[in-house]
Amino acid sequence: FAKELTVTVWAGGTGPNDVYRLDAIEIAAEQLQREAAIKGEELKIKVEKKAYSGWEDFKQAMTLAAEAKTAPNIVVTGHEDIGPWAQSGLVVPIEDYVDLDSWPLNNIYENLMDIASFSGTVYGIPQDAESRPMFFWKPHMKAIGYNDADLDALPQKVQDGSYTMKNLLEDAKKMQDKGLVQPGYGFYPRYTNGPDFWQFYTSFGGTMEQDGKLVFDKAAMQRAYQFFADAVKDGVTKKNHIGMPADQWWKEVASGKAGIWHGGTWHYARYVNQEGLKDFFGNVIFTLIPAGEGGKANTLTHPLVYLLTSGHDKDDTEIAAQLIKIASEPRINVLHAVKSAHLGISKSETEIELYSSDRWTREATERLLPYANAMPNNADFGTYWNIMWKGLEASWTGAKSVDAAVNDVEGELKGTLGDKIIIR
Amino acid sequence: MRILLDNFSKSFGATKVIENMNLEVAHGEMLALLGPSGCGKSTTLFAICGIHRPTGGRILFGDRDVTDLPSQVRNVGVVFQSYALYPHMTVAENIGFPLKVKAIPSADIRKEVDRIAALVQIGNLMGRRPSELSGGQQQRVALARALIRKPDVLLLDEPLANLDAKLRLEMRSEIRRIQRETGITAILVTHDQVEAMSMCDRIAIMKEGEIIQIATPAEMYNDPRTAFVAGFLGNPPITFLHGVAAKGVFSIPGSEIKVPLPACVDASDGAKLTLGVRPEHYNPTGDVPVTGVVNFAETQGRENLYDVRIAGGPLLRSIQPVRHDIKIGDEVTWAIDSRNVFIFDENGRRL
Amino acid sequence: MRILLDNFSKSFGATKVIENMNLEVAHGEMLALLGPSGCGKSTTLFAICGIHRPTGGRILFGDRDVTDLPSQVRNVGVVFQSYALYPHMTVAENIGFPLKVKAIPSADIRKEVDRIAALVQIGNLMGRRPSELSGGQQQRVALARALIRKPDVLLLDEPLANLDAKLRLEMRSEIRRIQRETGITAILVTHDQVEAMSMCDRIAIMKEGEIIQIATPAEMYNDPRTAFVAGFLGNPPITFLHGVAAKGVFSIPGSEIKVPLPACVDASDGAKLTLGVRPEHYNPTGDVPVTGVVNFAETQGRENLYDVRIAGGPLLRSIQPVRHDIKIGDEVTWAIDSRNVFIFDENGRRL
Amino acid sequence: MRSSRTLGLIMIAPAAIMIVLFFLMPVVLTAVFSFTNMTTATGISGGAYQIAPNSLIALKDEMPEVVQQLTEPRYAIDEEGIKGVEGLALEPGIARELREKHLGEVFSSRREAERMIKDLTDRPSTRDVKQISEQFNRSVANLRFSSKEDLFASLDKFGFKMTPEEKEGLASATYTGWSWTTENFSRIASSPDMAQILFNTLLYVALVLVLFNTCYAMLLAIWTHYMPNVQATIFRSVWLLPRITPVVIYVLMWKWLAWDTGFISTFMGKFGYAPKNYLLDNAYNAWLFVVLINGFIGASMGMLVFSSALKAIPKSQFFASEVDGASRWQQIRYIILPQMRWPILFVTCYQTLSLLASFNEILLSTRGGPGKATEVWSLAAYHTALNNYAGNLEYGLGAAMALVLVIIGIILSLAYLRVFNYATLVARPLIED
Amino acid sequence: MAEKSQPSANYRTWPVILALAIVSLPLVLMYAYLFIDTVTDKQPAALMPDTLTLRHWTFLWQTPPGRPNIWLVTLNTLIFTASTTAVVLLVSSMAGYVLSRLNVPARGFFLAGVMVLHAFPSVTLIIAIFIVLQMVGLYNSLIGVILVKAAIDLPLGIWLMKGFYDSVPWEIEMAGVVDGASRFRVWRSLVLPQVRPAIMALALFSFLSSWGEFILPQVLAPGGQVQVLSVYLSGLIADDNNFDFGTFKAVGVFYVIPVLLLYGFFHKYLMNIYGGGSKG
Ligand SMILES: Nc1ncnc2c1ncn2[C@@H]1O[C@H](COP(=O)(O)OP(=O)(O)OP(=O)(O)O)[C@@H](O)[C@H]1O
Ligand SMILES: Nc1ncnc2c1ncn2[C@@H]1O[C@H](COP(=O)(O)OP(=O)(O)OP(=O)(O)O)[C@@H](O)[C@H]1O
Ligand SMILES: [Mg+2]
Ligand SMILES: [Mg+2]
Repeated sequence: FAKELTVTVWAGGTGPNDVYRLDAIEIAAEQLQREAAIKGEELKIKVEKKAYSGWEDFKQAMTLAAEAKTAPNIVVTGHEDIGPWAQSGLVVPIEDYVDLDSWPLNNIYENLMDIASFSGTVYGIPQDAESRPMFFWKPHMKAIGYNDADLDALPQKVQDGSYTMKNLLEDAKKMQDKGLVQPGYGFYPRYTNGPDFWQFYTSFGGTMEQDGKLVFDKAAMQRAYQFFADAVKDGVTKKNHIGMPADQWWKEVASGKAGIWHGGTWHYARYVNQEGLKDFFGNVIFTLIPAGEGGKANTLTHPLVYLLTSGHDKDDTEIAAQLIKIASEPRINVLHAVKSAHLGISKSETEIELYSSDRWTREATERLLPYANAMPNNADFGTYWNIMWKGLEASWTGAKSVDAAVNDVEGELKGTLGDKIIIR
Repeated sequence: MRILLDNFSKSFGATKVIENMNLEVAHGEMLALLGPSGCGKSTTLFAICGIHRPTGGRILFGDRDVTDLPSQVRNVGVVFQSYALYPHMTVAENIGFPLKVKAIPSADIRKEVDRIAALVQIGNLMGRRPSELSGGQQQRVALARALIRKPDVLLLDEPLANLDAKLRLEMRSEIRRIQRETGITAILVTHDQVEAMSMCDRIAIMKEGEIIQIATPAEMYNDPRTAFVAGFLGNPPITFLHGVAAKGVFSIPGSEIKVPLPACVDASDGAKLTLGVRPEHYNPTGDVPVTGVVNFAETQGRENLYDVRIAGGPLLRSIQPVRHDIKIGDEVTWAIDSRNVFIFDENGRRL
Repeated sequence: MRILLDNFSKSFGATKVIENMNLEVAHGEMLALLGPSGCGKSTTLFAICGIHRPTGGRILFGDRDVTDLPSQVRNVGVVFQSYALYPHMTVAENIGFPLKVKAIPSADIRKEVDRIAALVQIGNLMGRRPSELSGGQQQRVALARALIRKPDVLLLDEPLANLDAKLRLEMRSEIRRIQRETGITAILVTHDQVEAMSMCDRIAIMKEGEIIQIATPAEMYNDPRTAFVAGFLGNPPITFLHGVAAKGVFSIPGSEIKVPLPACVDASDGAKLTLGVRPEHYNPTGDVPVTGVVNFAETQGRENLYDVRIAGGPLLRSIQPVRHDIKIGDEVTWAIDSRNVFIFDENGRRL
Repeated sequence: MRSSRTLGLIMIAPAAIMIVLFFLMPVVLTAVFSFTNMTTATGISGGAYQIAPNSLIALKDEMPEVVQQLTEPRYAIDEEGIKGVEGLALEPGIARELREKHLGEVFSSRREAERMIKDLTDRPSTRDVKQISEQFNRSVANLRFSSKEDLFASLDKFGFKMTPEEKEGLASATYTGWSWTTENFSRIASSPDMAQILFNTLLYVALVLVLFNTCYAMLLAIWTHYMPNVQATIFRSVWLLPRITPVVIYVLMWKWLAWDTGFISTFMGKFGYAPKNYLLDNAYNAWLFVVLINGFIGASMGMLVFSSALKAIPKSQFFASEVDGASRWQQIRYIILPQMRWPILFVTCYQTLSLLASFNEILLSTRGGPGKATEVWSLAAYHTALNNYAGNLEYGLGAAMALVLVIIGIILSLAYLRVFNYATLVARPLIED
Repeated sequence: MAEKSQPSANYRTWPVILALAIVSLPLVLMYAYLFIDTVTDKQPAALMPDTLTLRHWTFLWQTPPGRPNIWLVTLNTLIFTASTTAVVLLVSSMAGYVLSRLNVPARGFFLAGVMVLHAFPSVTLIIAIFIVLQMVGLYNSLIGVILVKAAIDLPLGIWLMKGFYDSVPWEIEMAGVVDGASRFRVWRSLVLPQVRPAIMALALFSFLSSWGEFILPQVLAPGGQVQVLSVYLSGLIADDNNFDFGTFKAVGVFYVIPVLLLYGFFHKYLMNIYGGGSKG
């Protein structure tokens, strides 16, 4: 018995800090070959890796390749893709190939496993976890009157709902008025489309899905849009913020040019490694996304998942599944978690010293993960998302009034999704 | 190889260019096709060489019907009006091309090209491109290319139109010599009557797709069948006087000109006639004196040309050896040579 | 308006085309510029009308130095060799263009255009585009356009090269008449000596950027200064015999030809000479009989042309009224008219 | 039949094949797609029938029990299943133990059934566990059937009593593939965004075409025409640079010029202006740059065509007009421009169509932003069908949008063919062989 | 085409040169800095560079992790471009000839069709093109992209070639036929050499357009093995983790140099783009 095969792995949104997404599969292949050798089988696995730095191109390539039956064996993508891809049969359930009761899969956080499922079937294995905090530049906060104790208490205040979005805008304005930051730099949000913006919808009381059906909460969305429109109106956020060059954004938030911003747990790695913010904890404080009117503090986790694609030989897919399983072992997964400042996927992982000795991963896990939401795995969520973003962009840039934007979104949702979405 | 056009017709779409033309060119003969622009000369040649299909009738080479054969197999040499040399090939390649497409070994081609190039005296130009040749040299390359495949039929479409006087004269004799030596049947299309007359055995004069007259050059000049032919041949051109017949005499009302009609001409009194007088037949030595005023004079080197306006308006042209005694405005009395005038009826038919 | 070229030179980059040319054309005169292709005729015209700047010397119109004035203000009418009609304009617009750019009211333009068009007899074509005209008509449009601005100077660059014999004759007299009537100073460039001789007051013959001789047409024909001039004028061309002088007699070694040299010719014994004999001076009526074999004969309508190869190789050409008694291969004894031969020295200078 | 005809057919065949493959078939397919609701979730190649809880939500009210049964996994250890296990040629002990200890047990999820199997004495491998559990599956939950017939057959096999109508209802509810619809067009017709995008497209095409592709290109051609050779070559080359530079770099250079950290910002910074993203500062700026970026490329094509057409005007006409007294402006007005009719028409036609279909430069520079200010039709089609952040590729809608462009293009080019006086373009062959 | 127009010396040219120089300034600036920035470092808010460096060029000898080797990509690009050009030349020079000269059925229809084809925004038909490619098994292969790119360039190519063939004198072909050559032979040995300028112009056009092509390879051949420079560069730019304008520009310069060289050698042919044109 001898088998030789090439396993292809593609990952979206993957930069130099995230190489272990792909490398983990390579490590797993090494391990699996050894296991096979012991069983007296000759197994040779070649792993071909491809990292896409962005998402659009990755999803385009993956979708078309899968349609052409030339998809990679394994893809690493956002969990929200499970819905549509499962429905169109581009991916196959991983539960058909692995024993979910065995270690390490049985050690993965239950809610993460849920996020990797669609319609009751487990399609993928979580590759990482993260969450998306609000960041505050400590020196500026101090300059507008917070003392150290206040700052230490801030995460709790946010969690309690006593520090809200409204306070946030006020603080941003104060920083600007005091000349600590330039106009438009008080609140410095993400500069492109991203899952982050659903957090604001949630903050203002929105719900994304209920009983398997998408939900559009008009009032909550209106408030969320209004928040950004107000930020622009107050001058604490730039009207033309969306689409700015990435490098500039990173440089600015890591150097105190911006007062308050939101990002992801993995930003830590870039701030510290590439952008040279050596004393992170001395300069930055992070919290949940504060509550807005009608909602509560929250954060969003957007785990990436390993998925198996269809169109391959069953045996090959099984080996690919094995590789995913091995790659999910805490010792291997922790490499990614710590290097890229993501969060672990299993309880045991937090006990590995590499992880537990890292202040960032530890604090972030404690402070954020319990309150993390996720986007629903729903085949139509992408449509909803695109429409929601379009409305946000329009009201942000002033192309439409907030009310008009919300109404247009409602109209388009009705037109596109019909009764697949509950509008209220 | 005899060429026979048998009831040949050609139209382009709705435009009828040639209708039921019959023409026979004898083996080894050189025929000139002469006629005004647009009369269908080139069309006839194109049909003979197979580029155009006749819309009616047959074309025979010898006894073989070639009407439906493609050009490639007709073995015709053509010198196009514009030479149509291949600009990207050297002279040698141009000349050798008809042999090359027959897949003849290149050594043989080279020998044959050298032979034919010597014949047209361009042996020293073999490596040049057409653009590096003077007009006369290009002309000879085209000729060599037409001759190298030993064509049965040689078609020349206004081959000398672009040359200056001296070169033209040289080429004229060159072509005639080669055609004679090789015994090819040839058709020459031209709009220059001197060329036609000097080079060809016979001349065919065309008008609007019809052949008006076929004859030897001298016959054509001296015995034109219609006023059109008479007017077409001759340089300077013939002058026409319009008048009436009266008792065997041609006269122009309002002028004193009276030219006796030759006996052979049978014209009823009062019939409208046209008298054609060639410039060389109106001069001091003629027999019917006519007085007029010189209204134009021009030196042409060895000869002078005069336009004489006679009383009553008509104009006579005279060409004479150079003389210096006549100026514009002088009144002259020269005479028409009445034996050499042509008489045409109202419709231009010669009487 | 007198035209004066004073030490005029023109080079294109490194190519010297004209060097130190001096030329004066008198007011109201029509001068022909004649010369082989590439000798610099067009270049001279282009400098006169201001399209090219001279690289040296001056150009004067009357007494005004125009050397550095742009074309637009020189008031020159030019008929370009290629007509240079504006293809997108009608005949009327073409003719009216020089007035239009002067912002003359369009009613006036129309009147003037009609007048000049009638003059060149194209009044019925005013609405056509150049592409819908025959060559002769285009030619006349170009002429009308050159004339309409009442130019001081008229420059004609090979204006008749593309016309057929009949049209050519008509246009020749037309141009001359207009030039005479309006008293314009004109320069005619041509490669056709009949045209030059018949139209112009004087002829200038050029060779490689230099003027070789300026004279009236008759003078030029009868008294050429060099062999080049003699060879250039005359159709059919003059024939040259190469021989030596011996005791006042021209003889060709190896042949029996002996032509007495005119008294005025001073040639030492043994000097190499060239004898020029025009075809009309070798015929049955001359005084120095020469026997030879006819090796080429051609009918040109009213005249026949013969090439006679004389013993020892040289060739004499003869043109005579039509006769039917001579065939190729016949031996003939015709005579050279020794009073009308030209004698040239080794360098082609006339003696 | 005749030689040139056969030869013609052979010689045109490659072009014809490529055109059929890569133009005609795609157009036909696009037309077909535009009448479907195809998206990533439905797939392109056709769907399957999958009994998943999600897909049955809609049917819940109609036939509650059936849905209940259908979506409830049922793993029953029965004789039939054990026979199946015996047929798998595994350790014989497995089937024996199953029969002895577990016959008659029913599990409500696969995972539970598999846990039981894993506890057998002859512990099977994961792979075998999966095989064994399959033998006992007595429900259709979460199964995928490639055809309706398969679906119905399984329903029958598992003993579901359903009327044909119910079956059909079930089939259409569980179908995962695309279906026919005209909704794409009504969406295009009714969406205010689409109207905006259409307006953007027209504005974009008109601005670039008029300002650069024709007017400025003509200006360039004429200017360089009147220059000495060396200078003319230099300027022509400079203006050709945008075209010969690969678009990715070309746009990168504009970004370098216009970004916050770019040249303009730095330069203006010297005069005390705060750096900003000039490219995306506001819609007007974005438009300015989009027009400039495309215009600078577009100008070169016009320049080439006009310059070579200008070169083809015989020199003598310039001479003649100068002699006739025309000033330079009069020369341009009366001699050059009237004779440029055909080139201008050609460039206009060719470039309108090119511009309608082009979006590379916009995609790489503004991505249609800020907001959707510079989104043009073809870019929107691309975003819709192929390239968006959420990965939700709406092939059907995208195809409908592409089809709209195709139709506009066809109408325009037919109009242009009329203007070109099409008949004069196909001359009869002069060799009649 | 005896004389081609060339302005006479009758007008002053410097005002025009000055005006054009001013308008051209942004372009000159952009390209100048494109080169300067690749070999220098400068302070963030400075216009003038202060140090020379080669560090932006390290991509030539160091393959960054997760990216294909630049030389491999360059080779791919070369193959892609050269093949596309070859296909375009071959196919459109044949089809153009047929449309201009040969007597085939539905010739006019085909010609009109080609014009209309240009109206098809092929990039937006890309999904369908993808299906077709998948059907013929050429998805994610260089050959597939080559064929599609060539097909897209065909309408222009055919029109251009047709225009040029139209201007070849019929006499040359007639002479060839009379000399006994077949029509194919006539095309190959007599007509093709006459349209060499057109072929050069088309080749250059096609080469330039393929060299810069971005969307097609990006969508139709996303695999790492067939990546081309445009995709490589845009991937580099999109990667916000390694943002370095200097390196982008260096890759850009590396990318643009071949076309500049090519242009330098052949630019005079581009001026022939309107050789025969569609009509006077
Ligand atoms: N392809 C064509 N389609 C329609 N009419 C044509 C075509 N070719 C020639 N003709 C017409 O046929 C007539 C004869 O043309 P042809 O070329 O034979 O004239 P030609 O006697 O050679 O004249 P020229 O002396 O000007 O060369 C002309 O009136 C011409 O307009
Ligand atoms: N722009 C130029 N650059 C270089 N040489 C030139 C240029 N124009 C003309 N020449 C050369 O100058 C010489 C004279 O040219 P020109 O056109 O004046 O001749 P031409 O006497 O008019 O001849 P033709 O009778 O052929 O018209 C020729 O040898 C020609 O090659
Ligand atoms: Mg003809
Ligand atoms: Mg000249």
